[in-house]
Amino acid sequence: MTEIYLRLVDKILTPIIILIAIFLFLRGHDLPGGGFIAGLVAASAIELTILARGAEATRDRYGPWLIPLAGLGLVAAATAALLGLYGGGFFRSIWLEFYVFDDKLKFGTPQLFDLGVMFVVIGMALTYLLRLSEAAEATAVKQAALEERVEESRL
Amino acid sequence: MPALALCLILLFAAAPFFWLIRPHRSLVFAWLAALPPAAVTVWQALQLPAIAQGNVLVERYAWAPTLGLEIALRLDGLAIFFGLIITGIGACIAFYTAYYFEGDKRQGFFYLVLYGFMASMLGLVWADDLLTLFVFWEGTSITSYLLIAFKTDYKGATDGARRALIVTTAGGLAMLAGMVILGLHVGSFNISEILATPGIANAAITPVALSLLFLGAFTKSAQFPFQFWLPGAMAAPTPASAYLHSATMVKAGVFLLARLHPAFSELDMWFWTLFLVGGFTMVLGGVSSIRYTDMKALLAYATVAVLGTLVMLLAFREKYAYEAFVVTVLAHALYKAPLFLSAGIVDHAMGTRDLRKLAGLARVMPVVMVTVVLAALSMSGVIPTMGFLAKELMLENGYQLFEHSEQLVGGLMYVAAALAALFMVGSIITLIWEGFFRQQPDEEGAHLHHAPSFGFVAPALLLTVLGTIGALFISAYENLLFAPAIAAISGEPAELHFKLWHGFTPVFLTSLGVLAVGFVVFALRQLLRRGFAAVPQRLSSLVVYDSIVDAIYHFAYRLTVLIQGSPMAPQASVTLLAGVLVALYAIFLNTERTIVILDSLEIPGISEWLIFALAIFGALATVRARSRLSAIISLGVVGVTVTLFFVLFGAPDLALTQLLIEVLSVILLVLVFFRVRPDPAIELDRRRAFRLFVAIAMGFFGFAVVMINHVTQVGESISPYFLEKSYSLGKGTNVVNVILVDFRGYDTMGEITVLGLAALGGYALLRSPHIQSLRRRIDAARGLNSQDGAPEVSAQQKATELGHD
Amino acid sequence: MSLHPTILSLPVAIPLLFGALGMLIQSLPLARRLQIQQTLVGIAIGANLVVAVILLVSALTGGPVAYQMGLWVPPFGITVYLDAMTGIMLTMVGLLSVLIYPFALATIDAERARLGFFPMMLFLLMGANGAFITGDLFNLYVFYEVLLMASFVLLTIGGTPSQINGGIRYVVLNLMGSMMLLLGAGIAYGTLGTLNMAHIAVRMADAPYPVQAMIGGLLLIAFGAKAALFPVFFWLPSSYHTPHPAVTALFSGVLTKVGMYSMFRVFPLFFPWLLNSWQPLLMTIAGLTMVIGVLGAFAQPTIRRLLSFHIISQIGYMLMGLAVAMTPNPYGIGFGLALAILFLVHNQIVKTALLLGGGAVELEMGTGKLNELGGLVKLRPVQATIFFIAAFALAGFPPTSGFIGKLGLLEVTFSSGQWVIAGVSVFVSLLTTMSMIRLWQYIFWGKPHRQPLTPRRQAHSNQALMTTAPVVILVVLSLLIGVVAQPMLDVAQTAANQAIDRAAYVKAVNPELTEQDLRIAPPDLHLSNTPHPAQVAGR
Amino acid sequence: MTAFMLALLVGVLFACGAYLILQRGQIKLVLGLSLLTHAVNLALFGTGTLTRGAPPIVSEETESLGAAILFTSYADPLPQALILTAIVISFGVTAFIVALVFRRDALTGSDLLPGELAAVINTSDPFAEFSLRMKLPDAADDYDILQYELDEVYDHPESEAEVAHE
Repeated sequence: MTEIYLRLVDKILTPIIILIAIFLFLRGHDLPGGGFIAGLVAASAIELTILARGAEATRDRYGPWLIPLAGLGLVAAATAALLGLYGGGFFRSIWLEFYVFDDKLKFGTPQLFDLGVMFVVIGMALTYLLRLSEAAEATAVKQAALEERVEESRL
Repeated sequence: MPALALCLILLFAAAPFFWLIRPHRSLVFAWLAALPPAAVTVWQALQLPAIAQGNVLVERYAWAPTLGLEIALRLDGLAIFFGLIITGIGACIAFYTAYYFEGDKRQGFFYLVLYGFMASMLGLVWADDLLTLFVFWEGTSITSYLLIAFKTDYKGATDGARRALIVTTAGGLAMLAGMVILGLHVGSFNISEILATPGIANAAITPVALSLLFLGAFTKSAQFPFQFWLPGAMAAPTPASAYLHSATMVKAGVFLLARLHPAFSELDMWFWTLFLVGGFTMVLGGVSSIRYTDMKALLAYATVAVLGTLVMLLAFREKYAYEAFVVTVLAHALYKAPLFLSAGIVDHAMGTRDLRKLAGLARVMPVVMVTVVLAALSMSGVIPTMGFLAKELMLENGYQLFEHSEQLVGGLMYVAAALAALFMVGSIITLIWEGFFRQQPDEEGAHLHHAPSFGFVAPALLLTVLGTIGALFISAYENLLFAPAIAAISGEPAELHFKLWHGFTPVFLTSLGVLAVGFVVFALRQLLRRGFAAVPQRLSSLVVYDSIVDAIYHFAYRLTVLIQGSPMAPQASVTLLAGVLVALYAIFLNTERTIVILDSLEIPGISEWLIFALAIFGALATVRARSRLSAIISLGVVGVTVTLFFVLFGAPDLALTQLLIEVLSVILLVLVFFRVRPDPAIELDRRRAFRLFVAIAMGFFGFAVVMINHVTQVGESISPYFLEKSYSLGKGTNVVNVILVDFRGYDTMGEITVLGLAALGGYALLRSPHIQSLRRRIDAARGLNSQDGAPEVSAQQKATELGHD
Repeated sequence: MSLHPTILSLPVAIPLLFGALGMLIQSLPLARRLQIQQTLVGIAIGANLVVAVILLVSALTGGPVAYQMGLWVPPFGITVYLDAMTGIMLTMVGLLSVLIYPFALATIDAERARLGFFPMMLFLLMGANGAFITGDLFNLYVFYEVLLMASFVLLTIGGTPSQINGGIRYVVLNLMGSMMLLLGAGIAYGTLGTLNMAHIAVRMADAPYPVQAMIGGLLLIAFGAKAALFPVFFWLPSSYHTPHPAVTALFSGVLTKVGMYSMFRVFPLFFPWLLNSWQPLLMTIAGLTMVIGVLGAFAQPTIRRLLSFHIISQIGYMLMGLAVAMTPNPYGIGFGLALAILFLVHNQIVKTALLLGGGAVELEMGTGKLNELGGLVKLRPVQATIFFIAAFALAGFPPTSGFIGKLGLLEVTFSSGQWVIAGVSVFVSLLTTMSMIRLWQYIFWGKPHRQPLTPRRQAHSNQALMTTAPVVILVVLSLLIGVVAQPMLDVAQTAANQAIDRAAYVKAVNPELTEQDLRIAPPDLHLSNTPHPAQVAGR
Repeated sequence: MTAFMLALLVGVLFACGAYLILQRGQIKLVLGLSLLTHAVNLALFGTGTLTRGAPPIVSEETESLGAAILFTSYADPLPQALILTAIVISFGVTAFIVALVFRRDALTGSDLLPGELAAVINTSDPFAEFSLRMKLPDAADDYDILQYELDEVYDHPESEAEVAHE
């Protein structure tokens, strides 16, 4: 039964948390937040999925894409740094500013870089969470017996 | 014209040439092989008249001038004297080798190394620079190593090669240190300049430098107590033994001493060291030679005796000593090489060179017999050979000293020389009698494989004949060949008039007496051999050497077990304690011991007190935790309080990150901690006191690290710049984030690379195929698998194990 | 030669970009992925070498150059700094990676390749390059972590028990070292208020002795732990023999050398006077490192374990050179550092050659245990010849690079009056020879105990070429350095002169940082018996 | 005063971390490393000026105030950035160590650290105690899977004989 509740929670909460992550990411340059925090929050959201649906199902969904995601993050970061060459130097930030309905919007290479940070953090954290949860699931039954045996042998 | 360099290059280039053409046995090839050294010999011979008039050829080639390293060559009387022996005998050996190795596939390799050696040896005696000399010296060591171990799968050969190399390298390195000390003192490594430096003999560094140089010379020339490597080196193929270990390489040490003689021979240290070491070696080698039944071992000890003689002669600054030295060098080269070569022929023909198995060789190989007998005459000093002249001169030196001033030294030398000589006479007679003339061997005899061809014997015969009749015509070339060499050794011009026949002087009578007693020694040989066999082995320097090496190995082994065989905890504590030491040093040893708290003295509020207390409680609880769950919880408490701390001190980004990471860490720890099996042995808690000590020290370290920031501040922080420019230049108001992605984005790039790598690493570690099956193996080993009703391996699991993506 | 300073970002950018691309395609089908990854790595290490050579030439001819990441004004942004010493290290590491790459291609197993071995090589390169070129103390820490993380993964990739065993020790002990580095950087910020190395150099003279000692000591521990100095070398012999031979070779050429390079960089720049006042300490460490390393090598039963201990022993020589770098001697201030650099280069070449050669033997025979090997000189004459030369180059026989290094260090230590350490180094040289002979005789002489795993026919294939050719090139290089010694010495001397020229460093980074004349000694009582830094600047 | 207390706290964390690391077993190692990480981060935090309450989030107008004034009213941002970097890096390293521990457990079924079993068996080990060695026969049966670790032990009779033979 708990699993059903968990799935329900997962269905609702995961998208919300991911939205929060995006929100934290976007405001990061001006207020607390940013790529690291957003990435960690997003990873927690998917951890919820792992808890609800089991590691195997989650792995089938996300598993193969985690290392490429981390790679993509690194590529994005490197690209942001290289784009700076257009502005005169490696890692030089370039900003585009324009106004939509009096609101100043700005996009810059630091944000692309921050996005890369977020991807890498997600990829890394999830790689560990998935792999370890999976292994935990696979031998759950044996584990109980094992603990018991160990307890015995201690005495 | 760079003639000297060209000669060396010719020989060096010949090495790969003869290796590549993969020679086979033919008379043509033998001549071809002898050609390069013969050419160099002829060239040197042509230079003799000019050298005799006092000219020298000097060539210098820069190598690394900053280090004073250059190839400086100088052809003077001493150099050409040794050079002629090297290339002359080298030509004979090269000729002989073609016969010795007939049909052997590795003949080419032998020639490669042989020529390499020849060139190095020639460079050594031509060197006019200590470092040049060292370079060629090491060249002879390596080539000799390869030659001794020519039979690479024969343990005796490889062991002998290793000992020879280690002993000579040890000496060589000591010599290098001596050279550097000497060269730095003089300001140049050039030998001529060093010898010409006034007062060099009395410089403060000279005793040290000279001792180190002596070590080099004595090891290379097999002086006591380093003589043991030379008999071991007899595992080399005979051409190599004949060439390296009797005629040339072992004389390198003697040559070095002769080179240094002009500058340092006035020192008492020089005299006594050389006199005692050389004299003792002479007697030891001579007496030992009777003991051996292996022809090459017997000859090797006789060689040791001659080397000792040469070193002893260099102790003196007397006319007769110089004359004896040069004549002995030549005579020895001319009789010992043929003896070795003959031993090689016998070995080749009979399959053994053990005297106990040999007899009556005179019938099957008469030419060899003639060669050996002639060489033996020279070795025993029978008139009119060159050996006779050498021995006469040496005894004359002792006699003159005894007559005039130094009775003790002269007498000692006289007696020692006679003693060594009579034993050598005895052993060479033994060799000839047992090998060639008696009818029955002691043990089951060896049989003739095939009689040696004349070309095989010819080089030995040629050298012997030269050594025998050379003395008769000595007046023809004495001032051409010997006088310049003596001039180089003594530092003064020399004029020679050798005479073979002096009449019945005491010296001549002694010579006769030695011969006569030599026959007595021969007659008593079995008794002497038994006597030697009774001498305890542990006194021999070979055994001493081996036990030193063994001791080094055992010490190394124990030490390594001690430092590397331990668990990680002591090793980690070393790093930690090093940090503690730094803190101690910085804080207590070098300050006025005042602590100024720059921080304002405001009393922390209740929240700070709470946070600090909670954090300390959490940390202690983690240490004291009885179960893993409580440990994780306590650790979480520490993490959360750190987060609160960040909140309190204006670091919201940090606080958020710390909190999220804390959550993820706890999940990871839980996932792993409940999988890892506890260990029975882990309950045994050890070394509590040591751990407590390290812990308290580390506590002090942490305290010091933080406090030092508040004791001193040297410059303005760069931090305000970021606060100021964050918005205008970084387009963001969250300064921390702007620093992370812009001001110090390069750091962050490295940081996410670490994360990416961690991802790849975790991926590799946790998904490698066998992890599940290994787990099952362990469980099976512990009897946990079957009765627990563990589910059968599912297809899914199998796929995981096979590494399916 | 003048070049646009932006090129200074390439040694990090190239491996990062290509490595990231390699990770990006990790979900492609195996064969295709490997093909692309190998191509990417090949391009990247080739380009990296080209860039490194350009940088080296430019530094040698044009002097030091600094570049600001993001064009921020130093000391606020992160500086990267190039001088001849940096150029030498970049070139050497680039060269080694180019040579080790074909070896890895030929011998790496499918499992390791599948798990991302090739991109990881690039990240190792990136970490090393970043650590070489950085001019910021905290950034140095970050790149050390990149380097370490890449090495952690390379060490454990494949996951065999011995790898994991060695890996844990390696990770934990290195972590301790990193911690010290991080704390050192923290104290530098806390007391000096800056992280930029040029700026630290300027302010260090004003810092009280405790601060100097604390920063210096922590950095010594941190770099010593990376460089495997006594007594913090334990991680090296426990781990180097466990991974694939190509990885061991790469490690020996890169990891410990980064630690040593950092010492060469930081000590003459921050506190040259400490090299003199701490000389007894440094000499003791150097001597013990040499002796214990070489004695450790005696006790080892396998090829790579033995060679690992030799790495430690040789590090001692480099420290010895650094320790006399600021001592007045007839060759001039800084000559010790020049020789230490030369020795480092020699060691990279020869040690890599030996490890590749020994690794090839291990792979071919299926074991590295000395008493199970033997007689290879007949089976593999070419390999034997190369190994022989390399072994004697390590032992310092002429005319190899080892001889030049050994002789030079001997001269400079003797002429600096350090007779004890010079004597120790000669003795260790002898022990090295003994141990290399032992190795050589066990592997190549004696009777063969077993047959190679690969038949002779296959051994002559393309694979044999790819495993042997790099070793041949390395050995030829060692001989070349030995024979053409003077130009090499000149290059090393230039590098050392640039490295000890603190004023030039600060000027290259930002002339405005110079708050006082860098040649003035810090007014500190404890330094009274050290030579005047006017000599130290030595021009 | 706060700095003093922070220093004390860092000291306690260092001490606890070191104590844990020096104990047996991988679990305690991981715990100890986590504590050390906290200690180092706090020590880094102590290198800046400790200002209570004002996060370094500036507004668009503050620039005109000048750096000196800003520095007194906001928390020091640079150490925060450094610590953030350090935290994330140590998270990566810790995760990797956790994976290593996991894999080692899978391979050996033991919580013992490398060399510790060897230490039990290796009689010349300075850290092994007599009582532990006595337990060896029981323990050894359980550890046949750890044979490879015995290969790591230097003190083999064979290998010593081999060395002596040399």
